[in-house]
Amino acid sequence: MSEVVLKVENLETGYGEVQILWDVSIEVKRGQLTTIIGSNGSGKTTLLRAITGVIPVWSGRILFEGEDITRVPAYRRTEMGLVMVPEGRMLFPEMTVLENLEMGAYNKRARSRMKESLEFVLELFPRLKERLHQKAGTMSGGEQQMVALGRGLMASPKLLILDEPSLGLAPKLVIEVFEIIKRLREQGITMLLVEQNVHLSLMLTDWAYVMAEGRIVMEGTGAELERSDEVRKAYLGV
Amino acid sequence: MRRFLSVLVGLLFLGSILAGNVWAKNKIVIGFTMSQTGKLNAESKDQFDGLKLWQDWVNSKGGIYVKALGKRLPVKFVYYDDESSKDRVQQLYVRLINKDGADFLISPYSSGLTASAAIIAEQYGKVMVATGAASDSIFNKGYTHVFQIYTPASRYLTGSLDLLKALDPKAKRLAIIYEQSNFAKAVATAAKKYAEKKGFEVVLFESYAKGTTDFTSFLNKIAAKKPDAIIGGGHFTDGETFAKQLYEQRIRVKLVSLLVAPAVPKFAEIGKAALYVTAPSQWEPKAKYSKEAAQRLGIEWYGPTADWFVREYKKRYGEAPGYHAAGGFVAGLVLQKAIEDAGCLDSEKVVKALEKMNIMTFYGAIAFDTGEYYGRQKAHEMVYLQWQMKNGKLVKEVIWPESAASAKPVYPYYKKY
Amino acid sequence: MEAFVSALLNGVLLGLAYGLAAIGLNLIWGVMKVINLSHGAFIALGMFASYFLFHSFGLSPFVSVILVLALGLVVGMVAYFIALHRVISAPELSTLLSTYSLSLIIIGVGTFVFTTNPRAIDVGLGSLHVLGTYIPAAKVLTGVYSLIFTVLLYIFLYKTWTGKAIRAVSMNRVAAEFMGVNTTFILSLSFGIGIALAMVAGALIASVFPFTILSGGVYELKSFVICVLGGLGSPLGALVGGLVLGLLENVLTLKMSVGYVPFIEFLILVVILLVKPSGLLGKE
Amino acid sequence: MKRGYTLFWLVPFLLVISLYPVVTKSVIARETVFIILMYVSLAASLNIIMGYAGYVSFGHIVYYGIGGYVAFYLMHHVGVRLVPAMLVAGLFSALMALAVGEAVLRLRGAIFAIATIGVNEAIKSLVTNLSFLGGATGMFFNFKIYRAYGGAAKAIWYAYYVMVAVTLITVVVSYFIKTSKFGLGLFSIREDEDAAFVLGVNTKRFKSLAYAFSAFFPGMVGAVFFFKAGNIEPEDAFHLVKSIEMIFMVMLGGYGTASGPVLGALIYERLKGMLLVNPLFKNLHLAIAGFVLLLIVLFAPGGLVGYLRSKFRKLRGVLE
Repeated sequence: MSEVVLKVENLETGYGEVQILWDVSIEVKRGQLTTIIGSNGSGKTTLLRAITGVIPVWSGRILFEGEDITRVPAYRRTEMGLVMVPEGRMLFPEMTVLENLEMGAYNKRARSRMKESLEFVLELFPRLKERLHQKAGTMSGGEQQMVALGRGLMASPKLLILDEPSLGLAPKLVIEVFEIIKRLREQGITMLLVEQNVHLSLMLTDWAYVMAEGRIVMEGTGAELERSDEVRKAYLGV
Repeated sequence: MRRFLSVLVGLLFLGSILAGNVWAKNKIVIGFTMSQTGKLNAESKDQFDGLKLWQDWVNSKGGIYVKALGKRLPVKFVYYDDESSKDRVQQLYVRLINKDGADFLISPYSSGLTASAAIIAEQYGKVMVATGAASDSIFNKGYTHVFQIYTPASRYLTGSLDLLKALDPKAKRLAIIYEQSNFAKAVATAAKKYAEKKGFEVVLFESYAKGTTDFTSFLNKIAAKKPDAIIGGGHFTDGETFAKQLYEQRIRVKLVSLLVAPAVPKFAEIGKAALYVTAPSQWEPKAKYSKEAAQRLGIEWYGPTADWFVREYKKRYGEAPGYHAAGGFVAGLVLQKAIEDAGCLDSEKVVKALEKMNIMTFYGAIAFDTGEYYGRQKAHEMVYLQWQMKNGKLVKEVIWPESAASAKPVYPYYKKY
Repeated sequence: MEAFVSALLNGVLLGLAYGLAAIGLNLIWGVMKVINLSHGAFIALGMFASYFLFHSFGLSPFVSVILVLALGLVVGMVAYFIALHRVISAPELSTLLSTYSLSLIIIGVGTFVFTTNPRAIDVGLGSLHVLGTYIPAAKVLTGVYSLIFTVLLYIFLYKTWTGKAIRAVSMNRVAAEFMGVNTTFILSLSFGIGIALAMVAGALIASVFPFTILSGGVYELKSFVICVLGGLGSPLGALVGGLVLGLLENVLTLKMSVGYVPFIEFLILVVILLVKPSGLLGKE
Repeated sequence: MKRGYTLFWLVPFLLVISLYPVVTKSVIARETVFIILMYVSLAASLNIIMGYAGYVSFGHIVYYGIGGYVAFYLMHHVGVRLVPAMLVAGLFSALMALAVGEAVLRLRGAIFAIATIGVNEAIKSLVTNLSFLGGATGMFFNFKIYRAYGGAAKAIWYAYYVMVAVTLITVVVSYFIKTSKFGLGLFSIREDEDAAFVLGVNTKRFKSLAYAFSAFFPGMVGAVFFFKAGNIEPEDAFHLVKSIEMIFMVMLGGYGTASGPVLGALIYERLKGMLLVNPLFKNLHLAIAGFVLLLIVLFAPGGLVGYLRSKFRKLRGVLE
């Protein structure tokens, strides 16, 4: 059960001549929900970009299911099962909901399983079933987040990375999103979550990392971190 | 830094100083630009081929006899590509005069380019023989060094109208179309004036943009006016296309007379669309200008015969010459005659010789206006040709004026449909 | 009346071919936000490809068009890697200039090799008598072929995985990469398709009108007008735009001087860009 | 903004080049330098809107054409002399730019570029149809017009001196714009227009002014060029290729620098002149120009000056 799916070792990177990440190491274990919290500008987004391959790594390694993927192009990582649900949804606005979901299953591994994946997703989000032929760009924020999550699930992920899934949603919808994450965790889907909503994240998570100024400053179980004074002061406003 | 700059400036201009060296007078340098590229390429090349034939002909005899030097000087050409565009014409002519030491100039092809080049010739006082440039308007700008070989635009299509009147006195409705170019506009405007004077009704007088390849809608519009005849055009490509689409749309007109294109042998490539199209031509191989004709008129005959020219041209280029080629050859010939008459290479003396020139060549009569339109061609006459079918092959026949005709005109044009 | 019918028919047929040329331009803009200033050069290249297949191998343009399509695809993809890949994310000035330099190179070498002599492909299919007017058969075929290619493109874009990937990249390149789309390949493929369509349009137009190596420029400018009419970035809008322009050129001239047509066209271009940059028929 | 030493060499440099034909009395050199100066002035003007403000005016030649036509009309039909006609032409071009800019400067990036092409082509087609401007065939001077300047030969020299003056003024003005607060505002627009607006730059006014300046000088250049040419027609006045040559020169020398367009124009003219008369290359000069442009865009987007500045930090004060 505690097999490591993703392992980041001593990662350093940045933009142009500016270094953002300093010696970052994290692990994501199979079947677990791992969370990274940190304030704006702490380097979370940069870390995800490096993991998904959008920006090049300066030094250090990224291992996915034991394989070194540090130099593998982004789209190949998706094919391997490392799937990203990006911040701000990034749906294809001119495509229908169905087409968006289909695009999720674009990689060859997922294509053969498209039918089952679609059933699974529509069962998870019954609301999408009525809107399959609506253009994604015309939907509300909450619905769009569902499409984005569904699209990620269509890819048959071995690791699903969720970047700020609750950002910009109304409080009621935020709860809904976390309920979905909870259900996914119960289904045994391995997830890496990056969130600003520290309280809800820590309640659900198996293991969490705290980032600040481009470094990992703390790690532990959700409960441990929630009890920590530093975290309480910095992120929970208590 | 300063040293670097002075070196840079020095280097930049060293080349131009070195190039402006002194040369001994052992040849006559004739400078011109031609359109090796760009839209005028086809006509310009024919003109050049004719000119080149003249050069070889004159050099094979040792060159042009210059009395003042007591010997024959061979002719050397210096020429550049003007890209069919005015942008560089003036710069290149300045270069020809000042750097390449051109003694005499020949114009580029087309009235537009010639008008630009003429200014430079005039500014530097060099004689320029203008061929391939028929516009009248070049010659009322006060120039005194530019001399025209072609029959001017104002007399281009008047013969077509005379022809129509002779063939069918009842044909009255006339559509005049022209390309938006210096030359075509001049021709069309003059033709309109002449037509109205002769009692024709001009039902359409309209221009089209340079480079037009789609005349479909224009033809629809023309057809709607039900003209008896369509006259006008521009240069080669547009004329050929116009004739082709006219045929494809089966427009019923009695006479079609187009500028430039039908006179070029290549016009036959559009097949049946070429049939019965008529055109004014500066010269045709079948036109009968001869030593005897010159004697009858009491003017001097000069240069080779038409038979010789056609034969040599075919031998060399594998096709019959059109009037652009003849114009090129005669430009050289006229210069040669003027230099011989002047007996020296002095521009002003050659100008005097050109003013007095009154000769007949295989291309027809040559003499220049010395009045308001100084330098404009006044003696040369157009002939009118028609594409006809002879033994299953398309051939050009001269049909007008009657005295020069090699065949009877076929009328009306739509007979072929 | 006859003139009007003829104008309509000719306008539609020609409009379809114009549309095809513009679709390529619009696809490239839609997918990669590049205004392809080499479009005209490739249209001319298509004309010459067709010309040589006709004169050297006796292939009718309506047969060889498949070869031109394949050639265009390959040439376009190679051109992408040479001239665009490095600057695809740079400011628009870079891609404007890099595609323009491509055009200079093609036209420069083309002028050197082919000269600027006018050429024509005379398919010799004669004219058809339709509704009281005569229309060259080649023109009819050109229109029909253009329509077929447009439909095929539509099917490709909406019904195949690769086509959907192209649409996805045009909407959000990063997200498409996250879906496992090899965006570099898709970008080069899109450029290849855009160029292939330009060359096909050139090949078809060459069977109707004479051309030189410089002829592409006219159709490129028309394509701009069409894209703006139909909506920048919308491949199918281009077809509609093409029809509008084709009809405009043919019907308008019945009533006004032919010389004013280019003025009207460019006026439309500027005015639409100002009033509704998304295109007259575009969305929002 | 602190001013460097660029002008201290740039102006003498241009003067040396300009005086060379005068001193040597070489007509050939004069023709060459005339074209160089014309290119310098056009490139430096384009640079104001394109290099400083980041708006790529693809059809910029339209202002050269407009200026040329206005001046030619005044000289030919009204009998105005060159210098006043030229000033009117420059002002008219600038006013046109203000009016056109009011509309097209709302567009950005490639769309702006296409719109400017559209403006140029539309005006070209319009002029082609206007018979009072001579339509497609344009207008020709009667040679007598040069008598007022002491004959044709002297008139050319006169045109040359005027061109020298126009060029020097263009370069100096372009330099002062760059190093002024106005220039700083333009650069902030180039980097991020929305941010510039938020920071209080009156972006609309700045862009319009920059556009007007960059149209004023081409208007005057057009006036001088067509005076010397003796005729004007739409195909020459609104020649899109020349527009792109202007961009080429700016890119070659260095986008957004004051000295770049000068060097770019100089090198480009020499390069083109050499290629055109070289029997080996004259038919390939287009292709070579394209190849060079591609190399610049791909590998040296800063142009020559940009490259030198990044290589030799010491040169930064000298090359601006």
